[in-house]
Amino acid sequence: MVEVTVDDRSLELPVWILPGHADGSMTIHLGYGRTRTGRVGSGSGFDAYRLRTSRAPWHVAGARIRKIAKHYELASTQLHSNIGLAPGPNEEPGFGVEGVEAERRHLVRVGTLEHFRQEPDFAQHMGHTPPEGLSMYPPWDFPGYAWGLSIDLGACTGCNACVVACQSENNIPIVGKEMVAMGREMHWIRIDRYFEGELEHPHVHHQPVMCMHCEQAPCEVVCPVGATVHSSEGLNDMVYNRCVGTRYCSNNCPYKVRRFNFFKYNDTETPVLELLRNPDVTVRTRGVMEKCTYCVQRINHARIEAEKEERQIRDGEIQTACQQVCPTEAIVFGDVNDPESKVSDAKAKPLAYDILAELGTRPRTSYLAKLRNPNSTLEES
Amino acid sequence: MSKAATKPEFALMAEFRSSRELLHAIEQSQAAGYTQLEAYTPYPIEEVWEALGQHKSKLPLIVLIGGIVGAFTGYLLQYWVSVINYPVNVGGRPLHSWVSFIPVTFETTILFAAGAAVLGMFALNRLPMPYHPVFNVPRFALASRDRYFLAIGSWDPKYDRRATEEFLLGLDPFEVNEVAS
Amino acid sequence: MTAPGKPPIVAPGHTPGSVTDQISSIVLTRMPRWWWAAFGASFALVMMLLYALTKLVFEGTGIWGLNIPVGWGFAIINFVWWIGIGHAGTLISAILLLLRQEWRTSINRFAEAMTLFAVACAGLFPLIHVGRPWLAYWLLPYPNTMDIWPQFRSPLVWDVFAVTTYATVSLLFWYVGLVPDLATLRDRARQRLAKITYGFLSMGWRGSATHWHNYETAYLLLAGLATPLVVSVHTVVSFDFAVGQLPGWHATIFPPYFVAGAIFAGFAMVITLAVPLRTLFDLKDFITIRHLQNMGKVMLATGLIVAYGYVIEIFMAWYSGNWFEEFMILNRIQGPYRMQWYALLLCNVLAPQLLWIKRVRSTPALLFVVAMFVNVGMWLERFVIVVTSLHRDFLPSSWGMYAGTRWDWAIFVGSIGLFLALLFLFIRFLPMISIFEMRTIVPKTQAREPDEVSP
Amino acid sequence: MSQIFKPSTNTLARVSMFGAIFFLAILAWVLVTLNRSSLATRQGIVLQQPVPFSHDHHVAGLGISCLYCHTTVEESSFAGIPPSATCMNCHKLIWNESPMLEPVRESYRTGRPIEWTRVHDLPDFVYFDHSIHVAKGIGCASCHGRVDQMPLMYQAESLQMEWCLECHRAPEMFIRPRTEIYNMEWVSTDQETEGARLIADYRVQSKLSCSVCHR
Amino acid sequence: MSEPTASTHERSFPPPADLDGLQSKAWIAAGIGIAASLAGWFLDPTQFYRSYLVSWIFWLSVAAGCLAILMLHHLSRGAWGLMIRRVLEAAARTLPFLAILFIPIVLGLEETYVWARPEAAADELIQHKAVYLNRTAFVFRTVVYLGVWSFFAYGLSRLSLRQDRTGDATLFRRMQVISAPGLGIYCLLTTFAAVDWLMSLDPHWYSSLFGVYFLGGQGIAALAFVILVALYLAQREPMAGAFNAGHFHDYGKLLLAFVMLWTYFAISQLLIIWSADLPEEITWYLERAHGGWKWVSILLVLFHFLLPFLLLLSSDLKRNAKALGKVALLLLAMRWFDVFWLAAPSFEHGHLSFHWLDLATLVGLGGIWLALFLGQLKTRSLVPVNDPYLVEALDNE
Repeated sequence: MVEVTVDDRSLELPVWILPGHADGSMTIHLGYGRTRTGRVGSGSGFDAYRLRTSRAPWHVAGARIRKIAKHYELASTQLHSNIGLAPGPNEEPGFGVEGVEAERRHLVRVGTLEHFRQEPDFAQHMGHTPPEGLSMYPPWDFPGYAWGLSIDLGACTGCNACVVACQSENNIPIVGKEMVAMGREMHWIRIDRYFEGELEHPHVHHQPVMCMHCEQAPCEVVCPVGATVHSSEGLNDMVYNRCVGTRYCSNNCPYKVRRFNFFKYNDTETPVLELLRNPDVTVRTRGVMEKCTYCVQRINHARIEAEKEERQIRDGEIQTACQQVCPTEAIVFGDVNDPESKVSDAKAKPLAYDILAELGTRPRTSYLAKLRNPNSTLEES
Repeated sequence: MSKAATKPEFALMAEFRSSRELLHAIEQSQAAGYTQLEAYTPYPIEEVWEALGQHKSKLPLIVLIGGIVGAFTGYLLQYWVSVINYPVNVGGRPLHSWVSFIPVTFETTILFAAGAAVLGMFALNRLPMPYHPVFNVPRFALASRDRYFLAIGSWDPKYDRRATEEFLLGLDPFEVNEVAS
Repeated sequence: MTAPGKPPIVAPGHTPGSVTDQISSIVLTRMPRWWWAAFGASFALVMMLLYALTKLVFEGTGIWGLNIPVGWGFAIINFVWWIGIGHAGTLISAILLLLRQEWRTSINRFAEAMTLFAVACAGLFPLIHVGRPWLAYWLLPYPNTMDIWPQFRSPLVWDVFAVTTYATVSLLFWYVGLVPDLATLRDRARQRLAKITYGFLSMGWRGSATHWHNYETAYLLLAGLATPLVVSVHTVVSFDFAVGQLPGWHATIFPPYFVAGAIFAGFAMVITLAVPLRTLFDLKDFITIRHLQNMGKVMLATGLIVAYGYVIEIFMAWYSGNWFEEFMILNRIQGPYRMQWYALLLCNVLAPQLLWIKRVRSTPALLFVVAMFVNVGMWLERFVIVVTSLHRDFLPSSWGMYAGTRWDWAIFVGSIGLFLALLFLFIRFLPMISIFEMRTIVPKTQAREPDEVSP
Repeated sequence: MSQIFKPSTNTLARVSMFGAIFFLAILAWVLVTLNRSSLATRQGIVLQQPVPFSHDHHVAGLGISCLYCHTTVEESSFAGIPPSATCMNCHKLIWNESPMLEPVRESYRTGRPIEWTRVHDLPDFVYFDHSIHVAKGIGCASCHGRVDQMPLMYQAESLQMEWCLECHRAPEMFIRPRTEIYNMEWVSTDQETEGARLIADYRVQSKLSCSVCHR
Repeated sequence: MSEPTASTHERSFPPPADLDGLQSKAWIAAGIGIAASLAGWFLDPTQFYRSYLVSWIFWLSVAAGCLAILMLHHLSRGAWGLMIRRVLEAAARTLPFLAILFIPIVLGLEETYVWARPEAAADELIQHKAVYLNRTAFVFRTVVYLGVWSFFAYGLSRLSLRQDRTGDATLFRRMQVISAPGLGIYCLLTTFAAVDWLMSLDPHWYSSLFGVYFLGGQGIAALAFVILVALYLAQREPMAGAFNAGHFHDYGKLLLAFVMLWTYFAISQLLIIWSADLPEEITWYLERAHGGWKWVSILLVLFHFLLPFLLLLSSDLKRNAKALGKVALLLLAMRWFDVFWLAAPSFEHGHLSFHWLDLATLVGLGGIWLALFLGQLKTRSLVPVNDPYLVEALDNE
């Protein structure tokens, strides 16, 4: 921990060093360290209001910083702060390899505009994509709707709105710091952050990852009770009430997007909390697996409405919660069987790629590679 | 163990000290025309049941049938469940995933066959039978230690209480006992 | 019969009568004082296990150290470890019977009992490791009002079939083997309750020629069925891992390599138990140095197959040219769990090489030490397979670390207590060496005729 | 050794073995039956209500349509329980002094809804939508039974998953013309051919995917 | 530690005279086969090299499998192996000659192995493996495999012969001591041999079970061959009186065990790859599951597993030497189909085709090999007369 002193005011704070943060500056978040906000809010974080004055509400100059002999535990869903970068020289062998590995596995694909002009489908050649239809199994038909989703990495700013939207739409429990520190966060959608380039001024890439709804889902095969199976529209259904909680599906999920209720996280006793929840989504109990459903409640609702009117669901009629809130419209959801749909359009772009396609899982969620158009003079300076 | 003398005895039983003596006694008894023989030994001796004319057990056939029934039960159960009753797309695998059905089929085959072996063995041996007249002979306890017994059933057409006892005594047994029924 | 230079499988001077009396007397007389102490200690561990299980059922799987990349931990490690240990019993009994290896006789009974108790311990873990144990019966195919069935493509369902079949067949095999001995105890027991109990359990066994004939056929057939069954059980356990896509789990070598590992671990456990028991119950006449030597050899052979598995795994990871596979091996060697991997190599590969030396194979204490190494090593092997593979898989953003909590340890140690407690009860109430089979081999191994027995 | 058991033990041993098998069979049968009995499903059990409302009297006797009270059944997933005001439309005028109806009047006065005891209660993880079923030609009576013959309401069917699947697997056996949805007495003369035709006409997609009901 | 009793010396087991005739026939077959193969080489060298590889691996499996069974026999000290030990030894001693017969494969390396071709340089994955898959290393390793196997074959043979002469009872212990590491080394080398000769035909594919699968097949090949030789010998003096139903029962049981083992490996590999459906692994199976290859796969299931398995369950059949011989013949034929099935789909990546060169090379190599084998068999007594277990072995029931 450090002690930050501004004039005669000082505050003890933990630090988290991020690549690319401007030299000689620090960012302190306001809004924490409150004492009377109830069960969740009280006593979490540090009260930075003590450092600011009405004269300079957003910037304070002349702060001094001193290391103090105290420790504070931070919990993060992404412990590997240096993804995309080589391990530091002082790191233990075997640690800090996440960065190298993430790069080698071509999870997030980035190119320059120039590169794109020369080779528009460069992203599709970065990893190893097996030929279409290569499988030991006869193909399954999805004659009606076939839901799919596309995420434009170029548009994503990593704002986390999708994470919050998903959380409130789908009754996802808030598990607290201890659980997050143990690696038990419950978010159905997470944002993987990658740094590229030098530690001093890296490029930052964000990649939202949720259930890929693989057509050949490795998770489904291993479930002994059939609690996760495919719907006729290609959704990877998760049936909470059938789940006995073997966690086998999560082990076998290459994207690690499944979340498990290790304890009874949802408070079902407090009556007022009932109003907090979305009535269209089951509140999960202890010992069951959960994950992104492509907001199946919205799909079902739209389908019922369309059926009553005896028409097809219109493109854009269904918006997933994450899509709905995305300020940059990076997320597009729709019927991939419909060649006119926006999502089909996105998936047909040369920038479209699947992550871990070499596993033959055939994900329904795909990405659009990020394009940068660097100004060479600025880059060099 | 003197039971009411009114009841006819079950058998006469001679006790021997070695398996060789027992085998010899079996041969002699058969030569003398006795057919209702049963031998008791402390451990399995192939020559003894061969001498008594038991060659092939029915058990292998029973086990084979058990195994076949098990295999069909296992496979058909899986087929019915996965293809007929509630066909679901599981990870893009075909409904009739015969490759995945091999392990369970194998296990049910073994389970049924082993069950058939054990139940068949008890049935063929007419067990359980906690009461049996031979236990009336106090020295029969040694049949589970180191003594060999030969019994001639009283329902043998050649059986005669006197003559048979004489005959058995002539085989140089350790002792001859009457088995009360 | 006896080849030159081999120690006998029964000490000289024994007759069918003497083996009958000596072995049955263990059951029919009072237990020594140490038995009570040992049973008491293991019973205390069982109580600890029950406490930990209660806590688990009331609070949830979260009391363990599991998290999202590492969804399986101690429970599955222990499951595989225990079921592996179980394998030696059936194998000693069944395969050695088929191969007509008579030295099996004095160790098969208690090895089979060990199998049953190990399977009981193993069976506990899949049941409790699920998030909602009270619904675990959904893995069984039974007609229900939901009209839903188990998903037969899942290795966990295969496991249910494999483990229940294994438990059932092992129990039947063990019981069938016991019937003539139960009759022996019925004939020797003095207390009325004991007589009735053993009489009831022996079903009226008389030892008639007809009985023996069907019995021998049944026993041989059971052995013939049990042998592929044993192989299939650990094969199915290996499928739990191998049918997935996870590097470190998905390897075609897993089935034979797991089976060999299971036999390896099982024989180590038999030695761990046999060495002290033969001293404590004065059974050196029946469990001779020859037995220990042979078990040492089996351990060496299976240990070499396990080592072969390691070598092929590493070679294929490189040869495949698949970076996920290569990284998995590199992570074992250099990653945060490398110490476990090195320890595993020490225990499973290096330590058993001592068994090439005859002195080691013939010295019970040394053999015991090697067996302990293997017990630990095989547990570590499962730890490496389960945890090291899971904690760093495809997406580096989801990597994590895993460590067992005290509840993980309490349940693991408690299961050892359960195993020992069952074993001590077995020793108390049932003959730990097959009496009738000893009667069978004594005339063959002894030059004397059984005639010389005094009445 | 001497004889431990009496000769009769042999019979006893065999009888007890077959007895055990018989016992297990009986046990299995009992469990299966109990699981489907009204003890588990509440099927056929008349529940106590704050006001002894008779569907028999209102539907069969007075000929009030289902829709008069359950107004949202065609638009919403819930059919809707009528507010006390609906009752008071008539009961302002008739039976307006009846002590039996005092809870209704009180509710109307205070605006506190009557706390009816729920008769058809699906588990919380099941999402059933009335509107789509009504729209695709499933009559009220198909699931709720002859409500017009129920003096007091009870659950006519088991509502177990296998019961739902019965129809979802073969909707042609249960579908009826849209005109007959609210007709309690409607019986088809030729369900199979008529059903198949209606399935095509109404573009019925009977979904068996899990997420249709569980989400 | 008893000296061999006089009774073992009473009988001697010289090889029957008509082995010579058989050997001549083998040479004739070899001549015809080789001549046809040479003609084929002129017409279609590529096909020749491919057919030759399959035939060579087939006959090598028999010889090397015999070495493995021999070591297994020494290791288990079982009486079962004594009656066939000389057959096993004679087959194992042909291994150096098989090394010479490997030369054509080296010459045609580019025709058979994709990685040996110049265009492999463009393939990233093959480049990754180039340290391992290159001409020099490949030949070097094959020399090592055959050299080490030959070393064990001749070492054990020599001790066995010395036992005949001196009757030294400690020799069997020495053979056992050699066989223990020998079998381990054998398994490890065979695994790599299987990777080199067969798996690398499709250099993109890999399976860590492959070596074990190949080992299982070798066991079947060797046992089937030994049963046929034993059947032949049992019809002639001096072995006519020595072999009895009990011996064949034992060989039948072993054969059954190996058939089950082979099936076990085959199913395990298929099930694991089928369930995971990883694109890089399934291509190998897809090639073998479509077109004509599908029928070869089914043929293997039916006649390499199902029929022999069911037949061998019967103990009556196993005790009947002639019936067992028929099953052995079937299995030996299926061994060729298995090797063919492992190798040939990787050559053409397409439809199934048999070529007359497959047969010609099989007969040519087979003739040579059989003649060499018979030549080796003739040189010694057909039974190790001074083995301490011989009495037990002779009256095995």
